[in-house]
Amino acid sequence: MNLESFLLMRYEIGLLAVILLLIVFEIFLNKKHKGSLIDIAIVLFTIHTIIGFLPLADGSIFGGMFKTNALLHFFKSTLNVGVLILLLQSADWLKEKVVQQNKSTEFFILLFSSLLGMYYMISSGDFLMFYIGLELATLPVAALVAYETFKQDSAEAGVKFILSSALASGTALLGVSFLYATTGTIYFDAMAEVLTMSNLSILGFIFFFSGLAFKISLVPFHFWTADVYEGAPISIASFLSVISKGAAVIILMIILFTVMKPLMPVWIKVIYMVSIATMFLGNIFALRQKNMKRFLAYSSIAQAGFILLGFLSNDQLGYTTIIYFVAIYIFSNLGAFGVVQAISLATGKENMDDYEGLYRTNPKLSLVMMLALFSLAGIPPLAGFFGKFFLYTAAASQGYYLLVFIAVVNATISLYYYLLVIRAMFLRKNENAIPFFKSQPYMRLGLLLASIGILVIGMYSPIYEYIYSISNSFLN
Amino acid sequence: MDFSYTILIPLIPLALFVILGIFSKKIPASISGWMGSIGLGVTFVLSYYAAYQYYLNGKVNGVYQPFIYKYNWMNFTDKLHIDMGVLIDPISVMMLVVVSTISFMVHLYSRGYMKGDDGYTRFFAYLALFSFSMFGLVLATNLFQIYIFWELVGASSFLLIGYYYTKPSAVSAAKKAFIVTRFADFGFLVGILIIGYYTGTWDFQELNNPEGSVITNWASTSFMGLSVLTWALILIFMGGAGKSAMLPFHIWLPDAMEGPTPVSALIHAATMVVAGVYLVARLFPMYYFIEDGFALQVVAYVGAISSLFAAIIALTQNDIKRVLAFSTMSQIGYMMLALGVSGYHGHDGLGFMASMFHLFTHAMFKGLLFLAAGSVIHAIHSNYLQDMGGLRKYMPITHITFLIAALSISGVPFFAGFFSKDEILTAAYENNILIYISSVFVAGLTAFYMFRLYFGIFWGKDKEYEHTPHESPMSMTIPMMFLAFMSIAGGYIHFSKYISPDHMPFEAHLNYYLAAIASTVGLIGIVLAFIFYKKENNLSERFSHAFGIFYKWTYNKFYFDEIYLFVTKKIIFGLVAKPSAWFDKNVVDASMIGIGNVTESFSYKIKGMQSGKFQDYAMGFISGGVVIAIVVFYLWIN
Amino acid sequence: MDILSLFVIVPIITVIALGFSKGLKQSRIVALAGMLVQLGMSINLIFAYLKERAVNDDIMVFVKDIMWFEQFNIHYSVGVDAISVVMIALTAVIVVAGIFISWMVDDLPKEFFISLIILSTGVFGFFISLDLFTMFVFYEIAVIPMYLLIGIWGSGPRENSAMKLTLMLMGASAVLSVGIFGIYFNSNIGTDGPLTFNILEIAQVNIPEAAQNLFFPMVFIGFATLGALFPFHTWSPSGHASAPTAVSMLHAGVLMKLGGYGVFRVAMYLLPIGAINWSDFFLVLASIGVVYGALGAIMQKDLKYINAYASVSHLGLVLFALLMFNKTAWNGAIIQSLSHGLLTAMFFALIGMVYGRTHTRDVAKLGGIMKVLPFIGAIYVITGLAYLGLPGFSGFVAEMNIFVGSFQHDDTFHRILTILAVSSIVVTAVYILRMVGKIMMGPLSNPEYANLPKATWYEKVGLVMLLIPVVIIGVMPFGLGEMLKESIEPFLERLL
Amino acid sequence: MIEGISIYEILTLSSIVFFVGVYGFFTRENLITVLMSIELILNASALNFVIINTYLYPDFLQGAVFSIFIIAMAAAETALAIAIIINLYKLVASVEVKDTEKLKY
Amino acid sequence: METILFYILSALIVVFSIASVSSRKILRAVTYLLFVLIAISGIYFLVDYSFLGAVQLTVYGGGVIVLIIFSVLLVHHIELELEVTPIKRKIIAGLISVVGLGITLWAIYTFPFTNATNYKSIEVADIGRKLLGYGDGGFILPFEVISVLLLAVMVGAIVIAKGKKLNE
Repeated sequence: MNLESFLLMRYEIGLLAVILLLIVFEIFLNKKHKGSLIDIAIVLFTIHTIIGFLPLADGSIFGGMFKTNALLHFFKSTLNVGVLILLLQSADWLKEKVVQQNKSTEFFILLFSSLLGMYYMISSGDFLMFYIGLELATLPVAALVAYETFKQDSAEAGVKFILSSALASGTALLGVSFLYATTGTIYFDAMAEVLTMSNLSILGFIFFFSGLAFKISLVPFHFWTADVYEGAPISIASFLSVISKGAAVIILMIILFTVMKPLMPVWIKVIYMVSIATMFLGNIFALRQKNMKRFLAYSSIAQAGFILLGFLSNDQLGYTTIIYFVAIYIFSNLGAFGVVQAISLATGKENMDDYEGLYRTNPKLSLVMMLALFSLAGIPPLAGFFGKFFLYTAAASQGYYLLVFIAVVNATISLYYYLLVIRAMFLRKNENAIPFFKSQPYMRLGLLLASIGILVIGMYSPIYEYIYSISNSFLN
Repeated sequence: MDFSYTILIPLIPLALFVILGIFSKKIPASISGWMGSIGLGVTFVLSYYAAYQYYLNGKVNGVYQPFIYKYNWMNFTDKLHIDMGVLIDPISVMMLVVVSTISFMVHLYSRGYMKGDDGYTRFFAYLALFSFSMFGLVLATNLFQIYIFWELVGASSFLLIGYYYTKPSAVSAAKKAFIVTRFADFGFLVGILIIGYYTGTWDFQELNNPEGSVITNWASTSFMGLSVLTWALILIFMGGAGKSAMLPFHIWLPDAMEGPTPVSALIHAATMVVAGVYLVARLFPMYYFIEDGFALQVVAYVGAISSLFAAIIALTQNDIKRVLAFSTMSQIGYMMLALGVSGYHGHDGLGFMASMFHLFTHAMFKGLLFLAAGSVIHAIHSNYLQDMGGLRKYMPITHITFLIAALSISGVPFFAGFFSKDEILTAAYENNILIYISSVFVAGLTAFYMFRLYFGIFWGKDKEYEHTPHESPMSMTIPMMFLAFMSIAGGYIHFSKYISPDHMPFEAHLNYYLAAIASTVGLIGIVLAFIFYKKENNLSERFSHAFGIFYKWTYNKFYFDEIYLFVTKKIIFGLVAKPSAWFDKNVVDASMIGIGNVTESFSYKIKGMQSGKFQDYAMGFISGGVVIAIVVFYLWIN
Repeated sequence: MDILSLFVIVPIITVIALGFSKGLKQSRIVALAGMLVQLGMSINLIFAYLKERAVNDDIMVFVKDIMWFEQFNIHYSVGVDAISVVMIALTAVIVVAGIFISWMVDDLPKEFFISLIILSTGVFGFFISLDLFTMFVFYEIAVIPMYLLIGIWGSGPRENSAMKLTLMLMGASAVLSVGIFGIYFNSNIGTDGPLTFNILEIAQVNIPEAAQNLFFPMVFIGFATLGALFPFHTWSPSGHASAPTAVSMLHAGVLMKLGGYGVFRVAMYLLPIGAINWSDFFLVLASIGVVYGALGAIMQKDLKYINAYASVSHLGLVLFALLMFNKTAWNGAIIQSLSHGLLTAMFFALIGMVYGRTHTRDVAKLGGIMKVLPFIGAIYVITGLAYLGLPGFSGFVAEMNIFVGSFQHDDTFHRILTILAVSSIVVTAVYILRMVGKIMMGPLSNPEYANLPKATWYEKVGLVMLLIPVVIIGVMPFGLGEMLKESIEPFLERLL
Repeated sequence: MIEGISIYEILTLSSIVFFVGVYGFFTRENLITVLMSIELILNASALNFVIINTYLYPDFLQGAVFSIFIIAMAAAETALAIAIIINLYKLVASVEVKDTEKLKY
Repeated sequence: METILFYILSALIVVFSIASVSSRKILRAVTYLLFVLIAISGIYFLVDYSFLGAVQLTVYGGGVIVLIIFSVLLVHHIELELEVTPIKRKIIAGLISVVGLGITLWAIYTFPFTNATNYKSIEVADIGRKLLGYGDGGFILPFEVISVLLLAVMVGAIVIAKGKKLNE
């Protein structure tokens, strides 16, 4: 083991360095200047993000516990960009609410350790690392969900989240133990070789899958989602729905297509069922939501159901499309949450009704929201359309036309509720509309980045091609 | 011989229409009237010149040759296409003369009649459009061209009837005319389609060739016991019956009298309404040869019945224009029945010739009657017989011309109508005695109601008028006088020399025996009218009492309007359109909306799943896993 | 830049320019300028096409192909034949007319024109696409702005109508997308080539019959919903009724044409066996639509509803003709698309003008408008007459081609259906005359209407622009028919 | 390896503990007792790992090490959960489950 | 002997775990839980994994249970009785648990486990070597990462626990 191979963990080391530097700043910074910690954190994280784009070799260290490959690089960078946008969008919230309580460093520590957990989770080469990564990704977020300690909703959401996720991780652990029992190993590579179909391994898979499905909010493992999103600070809801879900999807993909490959006939069925249930239930619950956070929660559940379509195609097309869609989903959802965040900060309003007449007072915000929602709904020429279309293609390529049909019907239902928001913003006229306000530069930059992502990722095909070229690197 | 200049005959009115139509606001009334009149004057001259040239020189080996100038307008398939062009043959030339004469006269007349109307220019534009369409129809070289102009004629008729568009009755009359004829045209179009499909051509030359494949192969396909071509012809006749106001499509004609009187004269007396007759005459060889003239029989009976029916109704009407309208219908019935009883070769073609002859003379005297009626209406501003009386003193020219026309239509010897009607009766007598008897009866009725009008207007009681009526201006009386002249002189033309079904002239003579009977019946009618209406008396009322229910039925035109109203309002609207609109709203649309509503209410129904208790969520979580496991095991074990 | 892509690029540039413009005056000038360029290009395209056609025998000309998503073999691929060319010209005319008609849009003018032009971008793109994917993309781009256009600038129950319209159309496009996948994954049957979305390439293979039978109805319904196929037409009446004038024009005039065009280009061309197997079923639906739409129009009280149902009837005729698999009928279908597009646009424009002045569209409340507004009244009557198929106007040419063509079918059942369809001309006359007679003619229903403002210059320009092609097609149909037939042939050959 | 006891018995035991924990999680009305149920669940899993390791795959100590991490994780989780619960208690003066049902539907 | 011991421990575990999740007195429940944990550590000792047994006793018995008791004391009166769970809920919960248990046991019993022959006890030294090894089979990485996790959780717990109302 030498330094070079150690550098395969560049992302993790970089992020740890950021965390440590922040602690140092916290200690040495004058109390009056605590506000500038936010700027420092953003700058540091930006540097970290940029470094992330540097090329990196593939490899595996710690006896296969930590793996890295082009796909994971790409995805970690995507997560970085997502978190960066999220930070930009939450900067004002942090300044207004968190700094006052003198809790901003802790916020960054928790957020970044959660991100670190995700890095480890998706880079993991065995179930132990996976489990620890999962927990590291989850537990700090639980603290963040309850971060607004003065709000009952926040506390309630925190309780729900940590207890539910403990149950989920317990279940997943039981599943892993069964898998371990049938194969005698917790390493992915080794398990893939010896795993066979048996009742116990299937049961193990299902329990394990439910633990991960909890993170992705797949029906019927999704119930916590809406409540937690609603109670959590918007940044954290956004983080949960975007970053954490995205990372979970990737590791699910990696595990299913490598470790669980022998169980494929089984998990295809599971994915099929869960996908339908997720799309339908997510959509049907989203129909009648009035609170924007809750609304986006259900919408993100439904989106997760769409992502599962990609799993049905057991080839490079499927992998690429999953990653592609997750990237698009990250940007789209960040756009939507960003607008909700901006409005909530300026006015404290989070209900759909409050958005009535928004376009006439705040056209730019409304436009970003429209872009984001149309992208989520899959309207061309926005990125979401391409993502969804390719997901359908992936599913259809294996002959799952019925599922594709159900999916497109669901896409239509989802369009309905996205249009409800558009209706409130654009169609309605309201005397008491939210008055014009000017967002802070960070927020605007965050929204701008999200919008660019929404517009560009879809139409600019080299992105898809790049993902395609790296998409099966995780198989080796 | 070159008849290519005849193309100008429709084009001049078209040009007039375009100019007057587009610049209707810019062109002052004085100029537009003159423009129209001069334009039509030119066509008038051209038509007469064409007639002169054709009838004198158009024969080769004693047979009138058709002259065709056409170009391809639209291709449907390799075989089927629409040509636009002119077909010069005896009947089209004759029609040119009729149309241009009446149209020219009406243009002249309208300059006076319409004076001061704010839509003056528009009126002349419409007239020009109508003339264009009518010429196009007359000169058509194929069925589809005739259909095209047929529709245009209908549209211009719609515009002209609805000329006083602020008057609700005029508007509804225009609508009625258009829709009823449109319905008939539906038959016409289907007939055309059938002919196109089964024969592969619409060209008259091919269709009408007695030795051609169309006529010789008529029996090739049959449908419900009749040859498809017979069906086609019946359907085409349906179109003709619509335009010519034959039973049961006649209901629009009386209402159409809401239009300005010159329009009635032009369209609803002389030209458009005889289009149906012309159509049957156009396709006469087909009617005659296919299925041994079955379709022609239909024509004959429809004509005869319409003729009788209209004459009876005309007896009781009080609106003078309506009387004339029913009279027109009755006379067209005459023409139809004449066609229906006609043969093809030589003297057998008498009916055909008579029909055309009557068409010609009728155009003249009926046009005149309308113009004269217009003159009267112009003078006293009323259409109703009861508002009139004793006008002979105030309006001498009108009086005399009206009398001439009335005598002519009544079939009094030496007037034009006498000759043409006699030929018809002869033809009927030779072929179908039942129709003959009915026709003679109609002749008597015609004389009676015409003189009822005549006496009613010009004699009868002396009325006190608010404004003393006075004779119409020269612009109106000159055309009347010209037509009066034609109403007499027209009868002396030897039609049989020019017109026959097989284009070979033959010699037709007056049948003095039959002529005497008809004249006598006509005179009886006149005398009766004299007794009833010459002086004011209550004879007519007593008679109407005596006839009781029959009078009432007649007065109400046998309730045909009501039947139609019932059919359209109650059956089509009430039982078809309304239910389908209801169906659309409450079934089709509602089911689409219903899908949305069901989804949404489902959403509310199942909201309890998200109860807020995280232990419920955990139950969902575990039981979800368990259920998936059970399903998977179930699937996997099987 | 190739001649076709400009049709997408110019509107995009216009939209961007609109983004920077301020106020009504600037917006409308920018929008008008952009769309006039578009109109000029589309007229130029007709001539360029004729010139190119003389030397080029391919099905499509001006073909341009750029690889887009390599893994799916998705190309940005454009090309036109006569049918697309005339549809493009139609669109350009209607868009410009629409801009004239919306000259005075007061609420959010910039956004209005942007939405309108995005919609037209979708339509233009749809007509030039040769690739199913890009076609689908443009299709959806064309549908979505409708929601805003109806929702923001509409009237009446605009929100619900907009929602219904959008959802039904997007639902249809969802069904369509499944059909497209079905085609795509069968697109290399019998060849070793890659899967493809390219229409011309797919036409080279014979998709298995079972697949055709499965996917044809999906593609057909997907497109035909936009063409107001019974019973999927219900978005149309309420949508039209609520839409602002220019949008109704564009929608009925152009957007609904996408349906017939798609059926022709995709469903029938790529799935010919499916088309033949399903034709009877859909033919019955289309015939029902023709008569039913007309009957529905009779009972309506709102002018726009009348027109919307009339559109159902007239576009039903397009589908009807397409299902006859006959060159003449197809020719008629395309001319009918053009004709209906122009006429219905005129109707909606006129209704908009009347509504803008009287603030009612209730037939019962209107009357005698012609006296007050002679120009509008006259055009109204002309449009009405043209609409009911009077010779000399495009409607006649179209309908006769359809009827004659359909009647050439050898099967009695088809001919009987044709007669049924022909009967719609009577019903059409009834509702058109009822409408014209009631609102334009007769005595003035309301004394307040006596002083309605006369038609303005931009309204006149808009109407006349639309009327001219109607008359040209109606009077001189020969060139158009020949031009179209040549392009129809390769498509028909697939079916016979 | 316990003499006379096969792996089935022990796995049965751990499964029972697991599902008793699940039952407790479902039915307890107090957040802290719910937390205790979670301890049961995690313990069952840890037990599984140890047993499987010793009974089936004694060559490698993966299961044994895994169980250590599970215990550590359980402790961390509990600590954080209690912090959050205490915070809730500060806000609503209750740790009943029924007081965490505000966010719903 | 070991067999009997195991059955006794099993019986204790099952009984006390059930008692722990059904007792209405919270402190008793905690106590029962402690018994369960101790019994489980007994099993660890039985399989010669005394290190883990010790960890179990210290971390759980010494750490977690004390933490729970403290928190219980913080929020409850000692003798407070918990609310009764509705019987319907109990039945449903029981049903789900029993079905889940059934399917799990079915899966276990249908799997043909073959006991390893080279049984050996687990030495602390082995564990230590494993935990610090960075080659194949080494667990240094998770060991390091979990320290980050503990740090993060600590920070989180502190920051939540010290939270005060904004307005104060």
